[in-house]
Amino acid sequence: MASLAIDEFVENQCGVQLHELQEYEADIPRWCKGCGDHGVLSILQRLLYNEQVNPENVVTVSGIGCSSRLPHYLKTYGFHGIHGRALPISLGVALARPDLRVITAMGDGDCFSIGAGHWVHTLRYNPRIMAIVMDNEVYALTKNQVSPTSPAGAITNTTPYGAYLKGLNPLSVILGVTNVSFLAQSATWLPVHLEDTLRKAWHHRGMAFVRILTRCPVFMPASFGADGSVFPAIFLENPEGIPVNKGILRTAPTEAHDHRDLHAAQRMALREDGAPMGLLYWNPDLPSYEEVRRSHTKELDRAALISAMNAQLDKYAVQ
Amino acid sequence: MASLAIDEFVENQCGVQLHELQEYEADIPRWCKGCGDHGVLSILQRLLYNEQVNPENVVTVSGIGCSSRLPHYLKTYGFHGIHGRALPISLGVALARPDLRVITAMGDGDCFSIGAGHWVHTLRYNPRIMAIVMDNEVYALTKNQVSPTSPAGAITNTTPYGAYLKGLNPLSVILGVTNVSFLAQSATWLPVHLEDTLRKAWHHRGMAFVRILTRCPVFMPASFGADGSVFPAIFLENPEGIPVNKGILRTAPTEAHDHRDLHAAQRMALREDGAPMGLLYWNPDLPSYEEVRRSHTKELDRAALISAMNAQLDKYAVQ
Amino acid sequence: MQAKRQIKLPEHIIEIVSDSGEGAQKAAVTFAEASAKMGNGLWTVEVIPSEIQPPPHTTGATSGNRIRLADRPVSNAGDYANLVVAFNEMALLSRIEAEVLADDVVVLIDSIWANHEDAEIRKQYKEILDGIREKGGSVYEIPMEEETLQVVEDPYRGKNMWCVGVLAFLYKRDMDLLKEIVAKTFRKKSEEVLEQNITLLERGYAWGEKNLDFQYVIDVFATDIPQVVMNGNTAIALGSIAAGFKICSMYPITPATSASHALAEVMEQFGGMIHQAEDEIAAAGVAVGANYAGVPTVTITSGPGMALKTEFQGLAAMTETPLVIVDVQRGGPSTGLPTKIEQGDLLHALYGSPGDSPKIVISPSTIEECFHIMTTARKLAEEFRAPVIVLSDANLATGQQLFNRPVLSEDSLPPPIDQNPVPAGTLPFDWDETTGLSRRLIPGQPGGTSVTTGLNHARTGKVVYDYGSNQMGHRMRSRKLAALKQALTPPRVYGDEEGDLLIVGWGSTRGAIEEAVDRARAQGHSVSALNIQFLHPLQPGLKEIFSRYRKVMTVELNYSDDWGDPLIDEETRRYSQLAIVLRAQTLVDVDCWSRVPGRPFMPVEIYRVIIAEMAKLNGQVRPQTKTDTKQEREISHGVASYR
Amino acid sequence: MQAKRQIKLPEHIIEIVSDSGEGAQKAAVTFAEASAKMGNGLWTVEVIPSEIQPPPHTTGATSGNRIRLADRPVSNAGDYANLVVAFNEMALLSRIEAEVLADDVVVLIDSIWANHEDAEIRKQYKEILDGIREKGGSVYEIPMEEETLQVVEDPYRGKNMWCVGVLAFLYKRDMDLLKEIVAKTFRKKSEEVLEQNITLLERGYAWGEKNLDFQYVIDVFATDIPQVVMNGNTAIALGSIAAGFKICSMYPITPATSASHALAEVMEQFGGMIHQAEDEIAAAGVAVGANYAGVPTVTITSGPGMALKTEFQGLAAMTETPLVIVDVQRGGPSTGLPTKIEQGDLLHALYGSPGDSPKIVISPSTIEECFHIMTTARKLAEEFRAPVIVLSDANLATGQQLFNRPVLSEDSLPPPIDQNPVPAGTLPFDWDETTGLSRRLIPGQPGGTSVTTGLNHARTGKVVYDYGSNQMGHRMRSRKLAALKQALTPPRVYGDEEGDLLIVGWGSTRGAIEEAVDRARAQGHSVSALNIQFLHPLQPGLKEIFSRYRKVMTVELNYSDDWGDPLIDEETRRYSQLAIVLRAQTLVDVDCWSRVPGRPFMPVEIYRVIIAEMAKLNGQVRPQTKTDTKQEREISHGVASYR
Ligand SMILES: Cc1ncc(C[n+]2csc(CCOP(=O)(O)OP(=O)(O)O)c2C)c(N)n1
Ligand SMILES: Cc1ncc(C[n+]2csc(CCOP(=O)(O)OP(=O)(O)O)c2C)c(N)n1
Ligand code: SF4
Ligand code: SF4
Ligand SMILES: [Mg+2]
Ligand SMILES: [Mg+2]
Repeated sequence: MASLAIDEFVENQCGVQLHELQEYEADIPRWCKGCGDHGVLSILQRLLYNEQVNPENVVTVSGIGCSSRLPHYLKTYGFHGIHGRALPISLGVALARPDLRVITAMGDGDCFSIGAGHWVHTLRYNPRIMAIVMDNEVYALTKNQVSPTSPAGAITNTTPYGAYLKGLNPLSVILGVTNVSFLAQSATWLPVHLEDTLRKAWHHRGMAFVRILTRCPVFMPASFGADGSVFPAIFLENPEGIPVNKGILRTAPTEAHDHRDLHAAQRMALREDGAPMGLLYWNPDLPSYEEVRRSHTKELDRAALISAMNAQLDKYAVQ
Repeated sequence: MASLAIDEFVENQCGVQLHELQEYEADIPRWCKGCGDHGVLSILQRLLYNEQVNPENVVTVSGIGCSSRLPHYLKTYGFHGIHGRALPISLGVALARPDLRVITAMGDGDCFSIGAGHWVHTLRYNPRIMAIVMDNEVYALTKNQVSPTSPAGAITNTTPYGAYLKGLNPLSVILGVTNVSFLAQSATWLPVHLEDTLRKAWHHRGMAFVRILTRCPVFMPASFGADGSVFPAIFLENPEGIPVNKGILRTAPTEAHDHRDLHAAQRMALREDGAPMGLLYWNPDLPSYEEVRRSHTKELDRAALISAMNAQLDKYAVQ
Repeated sequence: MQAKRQIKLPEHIIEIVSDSGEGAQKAAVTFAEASAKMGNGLWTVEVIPSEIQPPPHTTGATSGNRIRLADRPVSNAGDYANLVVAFNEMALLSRIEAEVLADDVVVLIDSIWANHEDAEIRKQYKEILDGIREKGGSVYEIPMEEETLQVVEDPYRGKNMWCVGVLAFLYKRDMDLLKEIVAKTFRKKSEEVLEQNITLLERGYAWGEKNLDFQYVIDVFATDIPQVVMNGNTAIALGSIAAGFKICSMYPITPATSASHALAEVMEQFGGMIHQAEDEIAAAGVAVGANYAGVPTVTITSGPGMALKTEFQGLAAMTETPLVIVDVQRGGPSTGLPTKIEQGDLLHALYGSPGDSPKIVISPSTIEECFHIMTTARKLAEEFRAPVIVLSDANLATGQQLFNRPVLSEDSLPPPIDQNPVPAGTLPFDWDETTGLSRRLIPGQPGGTSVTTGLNHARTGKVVYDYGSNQMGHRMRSRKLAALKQALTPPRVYGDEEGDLLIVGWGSTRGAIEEAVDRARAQGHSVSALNIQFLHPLQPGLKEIFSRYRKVMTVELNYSDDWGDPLIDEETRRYSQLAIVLRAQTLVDVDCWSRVPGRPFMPVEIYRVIIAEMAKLNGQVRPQTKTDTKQEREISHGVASYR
Repeated sequence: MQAKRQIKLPEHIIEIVSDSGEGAQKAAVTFAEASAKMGNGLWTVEVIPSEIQPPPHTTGATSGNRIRLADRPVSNAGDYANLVVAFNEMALLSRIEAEVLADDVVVLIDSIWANHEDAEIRKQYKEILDGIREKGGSVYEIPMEEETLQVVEDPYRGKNMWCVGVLAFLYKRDMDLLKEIVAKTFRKKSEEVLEQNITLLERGYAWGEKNLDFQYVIDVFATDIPQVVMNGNTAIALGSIAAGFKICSMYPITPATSASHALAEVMEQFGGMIHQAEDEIAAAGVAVGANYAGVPTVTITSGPGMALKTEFQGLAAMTETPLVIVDVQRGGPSTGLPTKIEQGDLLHALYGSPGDSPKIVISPSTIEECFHIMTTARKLAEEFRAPVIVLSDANLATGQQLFNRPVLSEDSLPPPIDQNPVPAGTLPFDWDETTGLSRRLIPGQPGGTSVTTGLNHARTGKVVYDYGSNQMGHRMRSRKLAALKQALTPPRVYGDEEGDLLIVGWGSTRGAIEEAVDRARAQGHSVSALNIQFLHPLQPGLKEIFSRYRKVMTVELNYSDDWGDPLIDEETRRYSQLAIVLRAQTLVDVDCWSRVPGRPFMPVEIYRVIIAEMAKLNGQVRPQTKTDTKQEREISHGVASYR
């Protein structure tokens, strides 16, 4: 009947319901003017919109920090956890619900300092989460303390005479971890490059780790060059990688890079003449932790559960 | 006077008091027969004896595990801490008392799993401690659970159907950490090589990290080859490094290695055809954390402290 | 063959002890399983050496089991052992030193040591046995090693089964049943090993038949209800599966880990998994994430691990995320006595998290309850959106007990993950003003996107900073406990509803306390017992119950200062943990007697406390309520032997 | 110029509020410093916005300070503000909404908004000011921006000093002194900036002189004792140095971090250092290691950080390692209200660690005590070989107060590290049987090699597993608290030694409680106050003190259920934290009134509680003890505005 056909038509068309950009917007972001976190948020929103992801099927997990406020502003299911523990919480969500997608938003202190143990181990587990660190090289929310990534000499409230150590290079740590499967780097002042990077990460099979160089104009205005355009960067080029889009860094060099070669990636990570921008390492074949674990589990319905349970009890039965 | 001269003679000779080997022996070790930890202990005792170290000026810190029992058996000042936290405790000792020497004894679970965050960060601080991990690829004290370094497929009580992941390579993680200054690997079934390795570590200026492959015949008898002699190893050769002394592994290959080249070290760490034995990486020039920190501090006597304190109070004085 | 003297007993306590690695534990487990299957009441408890492989032939090396066998169900490991099978005299000595043997104990010991080449060993062997005999015990020197060597080359791998054979004769066990069990035990070993063990079993039996002139008769008791026998950690594991937990995220720690081992064996077959995390913080984090995502997840740990989960307990309370944590308590503080029992984590469970983090805290008192409590815990966590802490302990963990086979039904399983659409704008914390309860929104649920945060938040889930909302959030989280408490019933008094003395306990001490009370009551004392399962919120009606006794005191396996100790008086005394809680709640002058012996209480120890207290209540001079074990005497007299 | 009306006052509460970033805090600090130096009693407290840079011209953006100025020393921030300098009407509104302004408040506000181009702003400006006037307040619209623009281009960088000028006129401040302070404040800025600020100050003064017809006169008080003024975190920092701490190992967390900032500034000059660790666990671990090695080391944190230090607290207790932890409490549970005050960590401090981990817990009640308590803490930690927890809070942390300048002497410094030889075999835990005290051996000490472990150990330090030694170790660690308690004196009652009502508090609420008690006593009520500084062990004599009052109750900044709330009765009520401790200790029916407002109590709120309680005690019908702030009304009526 005609009416049925129409119903069917509507269902077919609207089943693929179009999500509007504003569907990804929650509260008005409360970051400072000029804070790099704004850029990360809006690009994430654009990414989810462009990918037409149902926000109800995304869980955004974070720790504590300015950057970790992101779940309040990105309209998905959000879990704003405790400092340093975003990755275990994310892993829990991923293990429990492979039907959902997980975004983990962290700051440099959150992930690399207090969260360092989880950072190393979650990389090794390789769950399917998109983990982003908004690295502003400072503890911002707590008002200006040194971070592992703060450069040597950085003046902060806990290093008023300058940071004592060379900043930690998170890229080289990550590439030292067995089972790492995806590492990319971008910056908030390269919006197109950042969106391309996050898209690549979004489609990765396991844990996609993206370090995002992010300005904190309030507490670390000096980081990444006062004017972004002089920031020393090296764009990584590979047909399978992230399109080289230098934006404001037009004078930065481009280098061919084989992101499937871990040695090459490790060498690139250690470069001191510029920050590598793009895909440092990618192993698209490594199964995610959920895949590995779920390949061993048997799904039972409720009745079958009860009888399997009874079979277990039989082992302990008397008589 | 003659008598005075004799006194002086005695003092001169006995001032450099000779420490006997048994001065480094405390309780009878309570490890299983055949446990690799015995070897580590006796070589440490030999090292301290050969170096004629005053045991009263050594603090041996450990976490929790079979291996962490070591301070009970090595006669120094011993601090048997809590699981995973041996490195922060050691750092505290090192920062407080640069006049003492610190040995940190850990297990693979202790250091690489629960202690992972401290592991990464203490490497970066680079305090002068000799950190050894007795890596038996298993949680032994708690009776046979999987460790990060357990090989894939390892049958343990928490992985009765086989470990799910490839074992973590601690060497590559360590070499990814900014400021790492010393990494070596040896094995308990290579006593001479192990002693040479520990001696090199002992004389290092900052944090000397030594991974010691250690057999747990009770829970992980399969690791490192049932008979040590077939264990695939690669001996690292360098005039400045650890003398190649293959012991039971006589057929193992030797390779020249430039332990001053981080890239080379990282490549070596990733080798899958054999475990690199010897000095992987060494930067003898990096100052220790205590050196760095103490170069900024001013020593005051008690009276000067009081007046400096008063000067501080002046800043807050009324009138 | 002459007829054997038949000694009829209501119960017997047997210990089988050897050097670690000689298999006494396996012997005991085999014997116990057969006894359970025959229908005896039973409680077994492990004797665990302190190290993995301590030096052999030392007291520290003693490993084995205690089996309490009875003609009725039993609830604890009992008092002094009546019969000991010792593989060597040092193992025997360790039990003498622990003061756990009856004066008239029957000792079966390997005769090989009598003629050992080492004169020192011969001497100490003789001395130890003489000591037993002097006190009134009897000793049977039996050729364990000699006989075993007839069957196997390595006596360390056979003595144990030969001894089971002897015991099978002594206690008239069903040999077919035993053989079945042995076959199951050695199913993964070679045919040869199995056959050897069966032979040893048979030869042991035959030896007993030939050489011993008596047999014990302990009736079995009839029940129509099918029974199971297992230890508490297995019960927690199977109970977790029955409760519908899908994930157990954990980090190894004694004595909790064996529960995870049991889960690791089977959980994948139930569509679940265990995840061994990098540490306890991560284990808790994974559990919070998975529970938030709608999948029931439990985390199992012990003292030091609890310490590390403190922050996540607070997050779960604040975000109202269901989170079940099992704490199999061990000896503290710090690393303490890792393999031994204590009830030292009650106050941590109640008050460990900074700020006001209301939690539900419950404690099983039997192995049967270990099974069922997991369903209770899951349901409470989900209904009240709160952390639930289950306080088990090392005694329940390793003790074995018979109990009614659980009848499984889908009721215990959680409903499927709620993915029903909700109207847009549905509030994630839509508190009922009276009860504080609210419906949880679960990721994936259409219409429910919202943020969950550990910061102070309004009903919308959004962060707010004002006075009113902070007070409101606190109020709602706290109110849930009031709502739960109103749904609870007062605990049932064991014994008379009123009287002179009420002994209050919690957790695994229940069996020993009730048995001690039974004995004292049999002697005419007016004493009752109370076990409290809901520790936070406390079950209601306690003050009223307490008011019916002249004196109320707790008996706990944790530390309190003793009356009469130097400097200790009403001002300075630090009470045991439940006593503190009860005093604050009821304002009744709840006294306490508590110890940290690293082993379960024997009923007789509690009995002595009761008698002393009754004497005091009746105005008799008997001020000390201490048991008079050797250790206690040493402590009071400052003897240096334990220095 | 006409003579100004001189208004003589015993005290005045001034608030200066602006958008975050406009410099109200700097204005207030400048004004307060001048006042302190002139000799007024003083308390300042920060008004902190919730975010780093909240949207301007909103109530959430309000930043500033409250200054309570008096003719005598003051101990708290007082009640309602008497005068507000508001840079815009939203900043004013935020204070109206917080219900912290007096009805007859005097408002000085920038007149620029009256004629703002945005009609909405003009309207709300008018409405807000009308509201003030209606209630009885007076408003002075003053040309802040207009005047400032005469000197600088960017009014956001100048209004504040102009306002200080106006206040200087109003409160008759010493302009030379102010100029000195301004010069010090801007010493790192350019000469031009400094000059502009001096000019603004002068112009503000001149404007006041020309346009205002009154001045406030608040007498200064004479004291021969030199005074200092600082906030509590600075006091903790300087106190730590005076106490001889050489290392502060910490991890940043609000509101504790500013103490570490203060230490970072100066500690290296004292031969010490701060070490920012990778997390709080490591910070505690470094402190344990350094203290073990003989160097006094403190770790400073707040709630979530305390949670993470739980395990190390237990290790310190078990190994008897001195360990001072400062907990600057903030709003909980979990991340809670990070910048706001609460007293929610008391029970965690007492009972947070699994097992029995006796700790010493003390709390400063004034900023002066923040300084001196660090020496007490270090000495206690070393003498009693125990963890010492110092519970400060966000109110003390950021509040400023005048106090007697500490007189420094070497007494407060620790003795040099003990490196004297000891006889071989000296025991590392040579407990005195009565007190539990023992001499610590310190690495490097000849003859002292020994092992320190978190496992149960004997006097030798060696691991032991038996009943006796475990009981003994527990006993000795606990006994130390009894020994300490016997050395303590009962707390001093504030007010009459007996009477109707005793208000018990701890920590920073002291000033407000005592002031409330003063007022009630002035009205003839028989009420006294008690502040407890030693919370574990509790100071002695409490039961006796309590017995002298008809009713005892605590007033605390933490959560308790309220009488009269749904489901809440004697059974279900959860008490505030100190009340729980006192009830268990004394068995007195200690009631409580507590709130989690995220700000200090105003004396008047406590006063109202007292009056209500007195009415109840006197049989008058006044059942509710709630203050009647808007938020409270909302909560009781379930109004949805904070949803
Ligand atoms: C357990 C714990 N420790 C410390 C804090 C305090 N804290 C909050 S955020 C933060 C660090 C912020 O730095 P980062 O992670 O780099 O985030 P950013 O603010 O720079 O985005 C700290 C130390 C906390 N909330 N919880
Ligand atoms: C906080 C905490 N978690 C867990 C444990 C239990 N535990 C003790 S040792 C250990 C791991 C032992 O493995 P490893 O470090 O490799 O040492 P090994 O025994 O193999 O030498 C664990 C999990 C503990 N004591 N404390
Ligand atoms: S303080 Fe820095 S990181 Fe935080 S919101 Fe402002 S600009 Fe961003
Ligand atoms: S269990 Fe393994 S690691 Fe532990 S003592 Fe025995 S052999 Fe060594
Ligand atoms: Mg940051
Ligand atoms: Mg190991």
